[in-house]
Amino acid sequence: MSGAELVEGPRDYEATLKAARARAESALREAGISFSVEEGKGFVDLVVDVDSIVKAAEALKNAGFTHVVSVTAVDYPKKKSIKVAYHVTSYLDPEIVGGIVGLAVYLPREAPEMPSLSGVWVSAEFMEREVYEFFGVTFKGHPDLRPLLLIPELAEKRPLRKDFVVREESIYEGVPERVRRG
Amino acid sequence: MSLAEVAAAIIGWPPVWQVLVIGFLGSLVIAVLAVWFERKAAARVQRRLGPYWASPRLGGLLHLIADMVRYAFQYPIIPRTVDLIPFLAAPIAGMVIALLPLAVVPFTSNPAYWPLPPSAMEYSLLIALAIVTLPPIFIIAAGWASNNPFAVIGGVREAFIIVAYELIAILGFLGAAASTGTFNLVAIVEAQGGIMWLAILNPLAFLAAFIAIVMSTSAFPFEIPESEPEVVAGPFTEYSGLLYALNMGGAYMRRFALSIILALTFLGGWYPLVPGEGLLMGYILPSVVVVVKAVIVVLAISFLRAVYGRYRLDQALDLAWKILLPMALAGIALGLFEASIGLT
Amino acid sequence: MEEGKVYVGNLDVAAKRARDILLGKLKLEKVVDWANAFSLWPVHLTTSCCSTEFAATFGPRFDGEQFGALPWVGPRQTNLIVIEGTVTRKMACAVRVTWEQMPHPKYAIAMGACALDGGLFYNSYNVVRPWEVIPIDIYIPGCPPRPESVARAIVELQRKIRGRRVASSWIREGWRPDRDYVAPKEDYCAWQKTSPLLERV
Amino acid sequence: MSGEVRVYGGWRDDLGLKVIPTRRLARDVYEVFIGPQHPGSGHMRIIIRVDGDVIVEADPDIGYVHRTMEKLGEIRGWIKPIPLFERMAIHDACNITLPYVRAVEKLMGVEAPLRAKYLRVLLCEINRIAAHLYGFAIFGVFLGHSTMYMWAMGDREVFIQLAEELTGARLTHSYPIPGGVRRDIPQGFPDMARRAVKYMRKRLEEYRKIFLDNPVIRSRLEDVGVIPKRLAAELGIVGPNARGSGIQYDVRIIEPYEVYDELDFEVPVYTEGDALARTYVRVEEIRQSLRIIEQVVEWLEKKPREPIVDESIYKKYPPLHKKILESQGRAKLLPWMATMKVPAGRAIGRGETGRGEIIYYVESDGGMNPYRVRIVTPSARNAIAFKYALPGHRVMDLPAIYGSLDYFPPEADR
Amino acid sequence: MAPRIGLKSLEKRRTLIDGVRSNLHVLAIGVKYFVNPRRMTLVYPKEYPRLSEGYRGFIILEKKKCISCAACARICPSAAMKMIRVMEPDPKHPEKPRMKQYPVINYQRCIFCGYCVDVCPTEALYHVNYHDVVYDNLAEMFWDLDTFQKEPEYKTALEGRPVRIMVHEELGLIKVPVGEGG
Repeated sequence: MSGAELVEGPRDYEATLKAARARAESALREAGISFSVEEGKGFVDLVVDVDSIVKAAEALKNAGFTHVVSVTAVDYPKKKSIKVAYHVTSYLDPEIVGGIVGLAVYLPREAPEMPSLSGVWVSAEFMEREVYEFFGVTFKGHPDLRPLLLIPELAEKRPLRKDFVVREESIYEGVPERVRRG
Repeated sequence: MSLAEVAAAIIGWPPVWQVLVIGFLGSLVIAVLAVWFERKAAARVQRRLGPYWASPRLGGLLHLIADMVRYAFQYPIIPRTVDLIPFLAAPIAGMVIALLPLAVVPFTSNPAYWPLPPSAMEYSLLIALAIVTLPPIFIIAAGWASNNPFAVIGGVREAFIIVAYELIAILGFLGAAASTGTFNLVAIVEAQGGIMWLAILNPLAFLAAFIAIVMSTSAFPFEIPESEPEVVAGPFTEYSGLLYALNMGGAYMRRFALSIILALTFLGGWYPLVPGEGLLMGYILPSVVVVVKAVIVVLAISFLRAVYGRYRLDQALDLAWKILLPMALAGIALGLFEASIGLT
Repeated sequence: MEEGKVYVGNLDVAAKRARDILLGKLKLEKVVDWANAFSLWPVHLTTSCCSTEFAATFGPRFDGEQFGALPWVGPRQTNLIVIEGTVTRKMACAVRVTWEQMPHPKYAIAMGACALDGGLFYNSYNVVRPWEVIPIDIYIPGCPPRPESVARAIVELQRKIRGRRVASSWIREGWRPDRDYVAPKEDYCAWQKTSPLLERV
Repeated sequence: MSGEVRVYGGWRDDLGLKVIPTRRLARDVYEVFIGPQHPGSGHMRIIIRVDGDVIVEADPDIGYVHRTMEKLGEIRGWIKPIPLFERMAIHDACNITLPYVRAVEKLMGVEAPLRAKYLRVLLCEINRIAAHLYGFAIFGVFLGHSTMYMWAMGDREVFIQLAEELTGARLTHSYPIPGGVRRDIPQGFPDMARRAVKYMRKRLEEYRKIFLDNPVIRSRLEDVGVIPKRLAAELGIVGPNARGSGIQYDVRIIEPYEVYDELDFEVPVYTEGDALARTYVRVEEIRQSLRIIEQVVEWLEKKPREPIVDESIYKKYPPLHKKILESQGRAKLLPWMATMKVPAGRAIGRGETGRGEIIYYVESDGGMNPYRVRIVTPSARNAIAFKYALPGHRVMDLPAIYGSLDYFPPEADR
Repeated sequence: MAPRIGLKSLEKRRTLIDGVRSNLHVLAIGVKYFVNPRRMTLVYPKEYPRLSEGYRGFIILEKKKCISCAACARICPSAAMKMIRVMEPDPKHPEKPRMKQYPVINYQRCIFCGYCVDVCPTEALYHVNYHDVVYDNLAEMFWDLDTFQKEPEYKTALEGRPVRIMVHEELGLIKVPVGEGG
């Protein structure tokens, strides 16, 4: 991984993303992991099985994806699942630098559990703690799984799940009597 | 002898006069002035106004009085976890002892107004330096008695700093003794005789002594024991109200006392004024000259706040041992050399 | 004896007597109020992002120090809290503890919409209203308020202290006559006592 | 204190992390809670364990300013989250909101007109300078250098003044909207901007003399908090912190957004990785931002005025709105924007804020609200650096490292 | 004309002479400003800044222009703008009062984003260009309909004189006094 002559001028992100996607797909194929692809604008998600995610992560790491930019979890109550996507990219490989590839799994909504990837990517540590407190996903093997941002009582309510409802006030609500009289 | 005469005699006795009037009252005024100058000078360098609205004509000087009154009337909180006696005693003792050096320094060459008998005057520099090293003990005690992590760390830092600056201060002042060949402060002042200030003749020793004063009163860039970003207010974190004001004032009083010694040893003492006979010419005016010189030193130290940051503890120690100590030693050597060729 | 304090001898009685003499006989009330008004030292408590404008208030262009306000480090030496924006559930404990650590007479300014009624975060699950945590003297609208607004708040607070004799009557009575003491409805620090955050592996 | 303390110091030797070797201790370790009400902590708490004067373990305890941005973003429609997300870092407002707007634009399929793009870049760079100056100010006070604090705060006002003239608010501009911006430059703005640029260039020289070359400050920063390149890449730290460690990464180059690929500027990269290098990156970035402002202002002055919102919005404007846009340069909003729907899809929008790369993951199910907005702010990604950069340093290095990382808790906690 | 990466490195560790010189630089620049402070302070409230016309200060309603569309309340991000219904005489049928709704504003929440002003189809809302008004009780910050039509009392203007802030090449920001009514 030579660094010095890395980036010169402005780059074409579409090309970078294409290269990153090709790199990630071939790495997963070489490791013998089956995956499906979900497209997005500006990134791509590779969905794998929860059993093979550690192997897949190691394959991606060896392919040059150095760090996690986001552990993105999305709650789908209709599908009864929570999607956890590790969006990874590289700082050091000139070909794929900045290209965002997601390594995603779907977990059941009841008692979601998956192995922690912070052993593979150190940068995932705090983000996994975040997903743990907001969605209740338990990461097995995480070195320090505690709530990061919330106080424990709130973390127990899993605030970012869709069944934790925060309501907006309507445009007539909350006017004190003095003002309402006009 | 009537009671009034006895009282006048006691007050008029130079050690009492010097500690109580020049020392306590004078340094109280000077502490207020120095804090005000520190804030105003920093404000000037920082392109702003500084304290203003309490007394626009006086440049906000009354804000300092307001601060003192507010401290005096604020409810003093004494946490249950502190060690009570040292917690209360440390700031008071620290302040009193900070002023004690003034009981032994002469403000005039007229023997009638010396605080010590002429035989003891021979060692006045040594005695003053010996007392000067005491007050930091009480800062450490204050920190330790507070029983607060930040206070303890602050106290330990103070302890480290003492080790560094004490030697340099003493060696720096000894540079003056080496130049003049005496420990008698009067003789040292007389040897400078007007224009030949030791600060010019022996700049190495002067610089070492000056920086040691800066270090010992934890002024910038050596404000390490009270370094806010890590240890809040350092040893004084738990102090509130009047006790905190005493602590703050104590540092300025120590700076003032040390500056007087510096003014005597390096800045020509009461010269250009030649003390004559009588109370006014023989004592009061010379001491005013010395105090003015000391105030200038205090203000110069205050000014450093505006331009410097803080050294790290180990860097300050590094500087002290690796640069200032050799410099102070070189100052002594220079002094001996100057004395040998008869320059002083 | 009040929790958390230790008195030497009957310091309490002595203090009361001194108070009576100084404020009662010598009529130092005006001086005390004046001193409090021109020596409002805000404690360093950055609850949220209004701290950027608070910092600008004490920057050279608006220079809060011209009113005698000097941002200071520890709560023990200060007498003003400026709630700089949102107070979250996690921070509420720190706000309350800081307030209690300050010696009275002490004052509070709530800065910004978040500190008044939550502002943008009015329906957030993690936000508390600061006036439920500590008693507030002056409210500044805005998100964030301009530095002039903070300066205006300091000026108004000075007038309030001098006009209504807040400081001297507080010192004489031992509590604040013109305002009810706000005791928080819930214990904002409860989570710390049971928190796994403090349990180390 | 009992039990064995985990020592973070040495266990990442493979990443090239150089630390003072620490003993494994059962006792004699002092636990200090720094924050949240602490002059050196800002709005967070760092729990450090100290062996003598050396930090053996640091545990950043963040979340004191967690204001549930991600949840509120899910219930407020598409345009209201712009002021909401702005509150993460109000002194860097345009940089923070622009990537969200761009993600929404990607989903909606609209694009801002060229003039609006230049205006966005203009405000972004003004904000970047203001954010860096704010960082300097805080850094100065951390190192006990109050003059640096005051100077940087004062000079920041110059750029806040510019932003205020442009947008009508000191900090919270809420400037970009999907498909354009809200205001055009007022009369006389280009000259004002040029004067500010000239002024700032001179001031940077004085900063160098009093702060960067100040022997006290220099000795506090040199070889302190070294994050080697390899470690920086592993931790995924961003912005000037990464570029101070030799990572050649800037979103403005990796994924040039708006008009950054047409402007002439340099992205400074230092290889030392210590606190001083990170500081120098910021100084250089201020210089480059000044260059960008000059170029953008020249372009805006030369080119004739055109609508600053997308065609699809502009053609729905009633005559009154068009008149206001022409006479006052103020782009009105349309009532349907409060309740607009955005086609289903997922997009990532990102941009380079003053502190580094910010990423918005926006998912729409075709409704009136975003289905999910995931925000990864630069400070949130830099938070982990505390854990690795602090151990092995002295307690007095804590503010130096904290300040050099330019960490802003409200941004990290969202 | 393109952005590019510029690799740089720091100057080397200084010698003793450099140390002395930079110390002198520091002191010199300190003394320079001490002698000639070049203050930028606004002596508030003796002087107060006259903000530009476009400044987004307090929001005021011109009731005549209001068409009761509620767009302002709907777009308000912090739900500070509320609608109230009032009975008022109908100009067409003076005998029959009609029900009409008007916005009121809650300055406990208002964030001064100006969305309401920008969304108003008839320009019935406008900003005043000042902001430094404070309150000592919460209730009066919820403006009723009458207060909403009056500009708030601007105490500062009674106490001081306005200055205009200009950007200056040498001094950064300068204050230029504004003439009466200017």
